[in-house]
Amino acid sequence: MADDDFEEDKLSVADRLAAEALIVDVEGYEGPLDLLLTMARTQKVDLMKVSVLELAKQYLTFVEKARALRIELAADYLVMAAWLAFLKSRLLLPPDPEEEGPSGEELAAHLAFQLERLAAMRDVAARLMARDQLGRDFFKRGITEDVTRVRKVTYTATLLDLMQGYARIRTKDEFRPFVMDREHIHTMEQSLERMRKLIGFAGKWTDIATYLPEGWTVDRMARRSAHAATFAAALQLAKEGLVEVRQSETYAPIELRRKDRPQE
Amino acid sequence: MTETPNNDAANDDGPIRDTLFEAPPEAEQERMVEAILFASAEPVTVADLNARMPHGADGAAAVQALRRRYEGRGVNVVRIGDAWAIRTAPDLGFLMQKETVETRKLSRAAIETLAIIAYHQPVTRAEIEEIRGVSVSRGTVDQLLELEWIRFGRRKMTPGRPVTFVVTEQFLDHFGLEATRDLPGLKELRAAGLLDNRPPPGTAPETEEGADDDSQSDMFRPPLDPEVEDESGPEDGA
Amino acid sequence: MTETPNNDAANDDGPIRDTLFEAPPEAEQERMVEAILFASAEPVTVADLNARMPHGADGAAAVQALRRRYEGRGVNVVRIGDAWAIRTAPDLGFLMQKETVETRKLSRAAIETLAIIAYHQPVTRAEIEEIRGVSVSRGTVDQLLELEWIRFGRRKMTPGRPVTFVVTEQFLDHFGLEATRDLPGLKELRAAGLLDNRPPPGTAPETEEGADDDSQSDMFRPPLDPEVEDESGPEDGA
Repeated sequence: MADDDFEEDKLSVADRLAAEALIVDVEGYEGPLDLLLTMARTQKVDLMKVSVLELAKQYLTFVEKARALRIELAADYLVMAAWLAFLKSRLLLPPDPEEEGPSGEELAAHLAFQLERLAAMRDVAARLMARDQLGRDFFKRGITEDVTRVRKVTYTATLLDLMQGYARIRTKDEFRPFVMDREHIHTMEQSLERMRKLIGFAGKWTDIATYLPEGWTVDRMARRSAHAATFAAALQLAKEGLVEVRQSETYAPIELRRKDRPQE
Repeated sequence: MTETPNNDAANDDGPIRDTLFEAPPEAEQERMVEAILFASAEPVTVADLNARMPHGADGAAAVQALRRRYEGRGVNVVRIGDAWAIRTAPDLGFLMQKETVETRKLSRAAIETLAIIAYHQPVTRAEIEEIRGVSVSRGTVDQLLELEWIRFGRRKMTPGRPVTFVVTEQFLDHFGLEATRDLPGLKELRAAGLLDNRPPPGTAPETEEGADDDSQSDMFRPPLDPEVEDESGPEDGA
Repeated sequence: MTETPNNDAANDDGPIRDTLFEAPPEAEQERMVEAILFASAEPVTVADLNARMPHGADGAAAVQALRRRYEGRGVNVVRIGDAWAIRTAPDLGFLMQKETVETRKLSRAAIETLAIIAYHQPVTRAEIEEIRGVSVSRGTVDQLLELEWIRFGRRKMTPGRPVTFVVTEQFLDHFGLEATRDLPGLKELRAAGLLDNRPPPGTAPETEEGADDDSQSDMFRPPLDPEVEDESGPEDGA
């Protein structure tokens, strides 16, 4: 950037003053592109027609000034300065056919595009923010009504469930011919009848098992139904206020006792 | 407040200035009340309306006009104490409910009952109990009836003429069957690995308890729930 | 009692008279949509309307009728993306000091970033930085995400598969936009080529020549679910 000194005198006084003003609030710029955009605006031309060469010079002057004033510039600004110095040399020197890469004009055109795009985004951002806004210019409903959720349950099953269910039952019965026998089933009515007669004698706690009907051990059906019927009957009697039922802990024997009348 | 596109109100640029010294036209006052009632989180009194509307506006008259305008609409202007609010029309309250359908698996008891009906139809309740080895709760049958997967068939010509159950068209539909005879038979179930190889009942009574725990729990379910209570054993048998 | 004589606003007050005495199904559907939209602070999609109205109702038609009915009123029916809401007329904002929500003032960086996302969406952080010429601070993006004005879009099919940002329905709602295509100045910007993704000369052409077609098509696509990120857009073909 040693070539700045011969450019400087080409800048107008106004430009120099502008550059100094820029330096003062360098903090206020959102990066080098923002700064360049501000500088480009001093050219007072359509951004598409901005002189990128002029801009590059202006920016480099700015960086020099900042350095002279011992203002520390962020790395971004210095990178941009280096790039602009390169661009400037490309623009000033006749193109070297040996050299690869884009021409100075292409680079300059891209920079102009970037500036114009940034300016455009600034503009639409302002227009966006100037729109009517919810909660400021227009409003939503103040009293809302919550939608109450009503839960409806539907049940479903698959054919496989059905087949498995049936298979499960048939597995149980598999080795038994399918007969309609109820011979060994004990009903609650039977148990109730038996127990109504027996319960009068149960002044002390007695295991419910003692009330099981005769023959309850003959087979599985009898065992189960006898247990169920006896238990259900015991509960029925308790409900009627004829017996008390207790169980000291889980799986402990269930015990029954005649319920004494209040005065006793 | 620059772009107010489709606002065909009388005055665009600064209703405040225009209306400060003279009351806005009645229609405009009605619009104002409409907006205020809409946006307020609470019912608004007429005094509040007047305080918020431009000087000279008659909130009471405007709210009455608005009330008439909303008569019969989906929302109404209603008086709550001495304040006003916009509320959903009473007859549309049902819209404020959202039905969420929850799908649950049918219980094992229901599936088994259904399976028995499908395979053995027409079948009586006693027969179902016979096959399952446990009594069938009324709830289970009701559920299947409600799902319209089973219905009552004709009565059996046996003593007591018990009703029978058969499966419905909906059942066939749901399970993608043309007829119940399309249900796989026992042999096919076995081939499909669906029939467990379990020891026959009675040979190993101890392990069997655990294996059949569902029927057991069914049997010993305390008669708390009403369904089981009136299910007074197999007295209704054939 | 149906006529509202003191209503000399621009709009006709005919519809009310029409619907009060006869209640054809459409009028009833309009009432329903009216009730639903009034009850909700947030926009309601047509799909939601249909789900909540009785079977066979046409929410889309009813909402259009309702929109016409509320033209010029104190509250309006507005479209936001795929959804509909009732909002107070913008010219009546001055009445609502009480309801005004103080929003945190957005920084210049946040405003610009928001605009870039809205006009260039879907856009990566690198692209935002390229446009602004500075790095985008995390706080800026976080603030916009927190406001729910932007969200993550699908990943770009370029090396590194960077995430993109798009604006949300809340953004549209906040700025009273029906869709991103209604953004102010969008057409002019596009015509001027300022929304093109023009890589700096000399850089390897990026794999996103289609980028601006893409952003265009995306603009018309409602910014709905974030999961669609691996749906192949035009840019992956390039």
